[in-house]
Amino acid sequence: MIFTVATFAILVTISLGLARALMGPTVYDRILAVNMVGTKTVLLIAVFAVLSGRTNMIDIALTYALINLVGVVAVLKFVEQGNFYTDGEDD
Amino acid sequence: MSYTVKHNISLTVLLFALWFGLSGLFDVLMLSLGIASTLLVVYFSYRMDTIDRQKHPARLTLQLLRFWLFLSREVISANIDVVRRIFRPGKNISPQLFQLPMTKKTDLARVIYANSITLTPGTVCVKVNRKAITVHSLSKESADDLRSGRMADAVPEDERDEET
Amino acid sequence: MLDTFIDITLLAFLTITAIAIIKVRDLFVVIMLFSIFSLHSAGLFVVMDAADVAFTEAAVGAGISTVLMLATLALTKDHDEKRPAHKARLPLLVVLITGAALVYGTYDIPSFGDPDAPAQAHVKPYYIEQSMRETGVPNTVTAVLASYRGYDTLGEVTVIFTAGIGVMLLIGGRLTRKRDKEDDR
Amino acid sequence: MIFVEIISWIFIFTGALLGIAGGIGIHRFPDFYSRLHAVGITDTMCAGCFIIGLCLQTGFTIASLKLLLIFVFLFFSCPTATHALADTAMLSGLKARLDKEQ
Repeated sequence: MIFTVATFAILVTISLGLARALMGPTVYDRILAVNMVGTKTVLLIAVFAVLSGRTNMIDIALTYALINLVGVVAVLKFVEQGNFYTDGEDD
Repeated sequence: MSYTVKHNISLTVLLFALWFGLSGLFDVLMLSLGIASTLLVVYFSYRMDTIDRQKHPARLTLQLLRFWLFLSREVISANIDVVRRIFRPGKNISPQLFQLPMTKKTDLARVIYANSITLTPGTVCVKVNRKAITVHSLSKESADDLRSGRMADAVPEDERDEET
Repeated sequence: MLDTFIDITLLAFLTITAIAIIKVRDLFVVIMLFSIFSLHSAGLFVVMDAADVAFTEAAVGAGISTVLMLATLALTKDHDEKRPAHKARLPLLVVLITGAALVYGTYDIPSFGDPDAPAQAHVKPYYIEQSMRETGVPNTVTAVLASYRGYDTLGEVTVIFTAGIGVMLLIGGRLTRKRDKEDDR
Repeated sequence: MIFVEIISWIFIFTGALLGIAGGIGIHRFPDFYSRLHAVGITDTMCAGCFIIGLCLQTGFTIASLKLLLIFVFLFFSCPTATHALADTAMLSGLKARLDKEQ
């Protein structure tokens, strides 16, 4: 029961984030939304794993949380190099 | 016993504990494979020279625990504040962009300070260097709270580490 | 019931994301949307109980390939996709026909989790019963991949390794040369 | 046991509400920099409440250890990502919409 509520809430949040990712208006809004969707997906997988009793599935959420870190480091590296993104607003 | 040796040992123990916590396997073959991979990773990190570069903040453990308690309280109250601002109708935010003096002397303390500012919703560290931190805050109240220096005082710092 | 609901919602998200990927011209945004796409797929695989595929999708799809595409973007100058000069009518037709054929093909596939399906009938009971005793690996899929089909997997890994070395020689060489030039200045 | 169950329900429910609040926040706030704060909610307390609630559900097992590890990783990577994003946006010259009466 509570898991249904939790799953539903996470899906609603993901859809709100997805809407922001599609609407923009700036590139940074989109990246922000993607970040949020990423965190929420980790939580969704964790909730689903505990809900269905297949706790092995938590490993996937863990992997993604770690990969997230790698992704952040990659983004940071490009920020440091300065050739990552230099325009202001798009659309 | 030199600093490097001590550090290698603590890294080995930590990595093996992590491996064991993630796998939870007891049989001999798997345990020996786990030990082998742990040692391999320690050897690699030794070869890659990462061990000496980063100081292990072991001396700060107790202070860090106290700081985490402080930080979680801050995070919770900041969360409640931001949620209130989201649902308050009309003009609900007064965004500010301001500079804070950097009072920390070591890299580690600077990182902890900037990260805790970002971690509390309502304030985001936009730029950080040796002299100052530029912060964007959602409201005047949280900006004033940061200016009062409560957060800066709470961040633990080991003065014995060399200044950078 | 809840599974079906999550499936449908995630599939809807996938469709929306895919359409957005086609529409958006900014390549950086496209990469970000690709990573969302991979994440939703990983979620779908989890719901369908395919842990190993979900693992690969989360690590390779959302992680490594995003990083690689970002790296490619950093090496190139143009961050905007150019509008195609002509409408792609013929490719669309080919894609539609292929898609229709694939959908038609699904009617012959046994339904999800059907115990009488050929895939469940032949070697699978043997693997499920014997793999733990014969190989000592707790996960049956891993046992099949790394033990029963060990040589096959070794071949695959060799191919990927070779490809990786090739890419590193091509791109890595360029990166070092660029850095050397900056040092000279 | 029912006591633990109820506490974990409260935590998960709070997390769910906070998640939706953050989701609404990124649509209600007017510019990029203020939206960062709304995402901050979903990254910190929402994730924290969910993880604590799930840990109470699984009890003291390897699963709860893994959940706590997820929490730790998120706690370190999220602020770093937020800061990197804000820094890049500022570098690229994206202006923040500030309060006029300061």
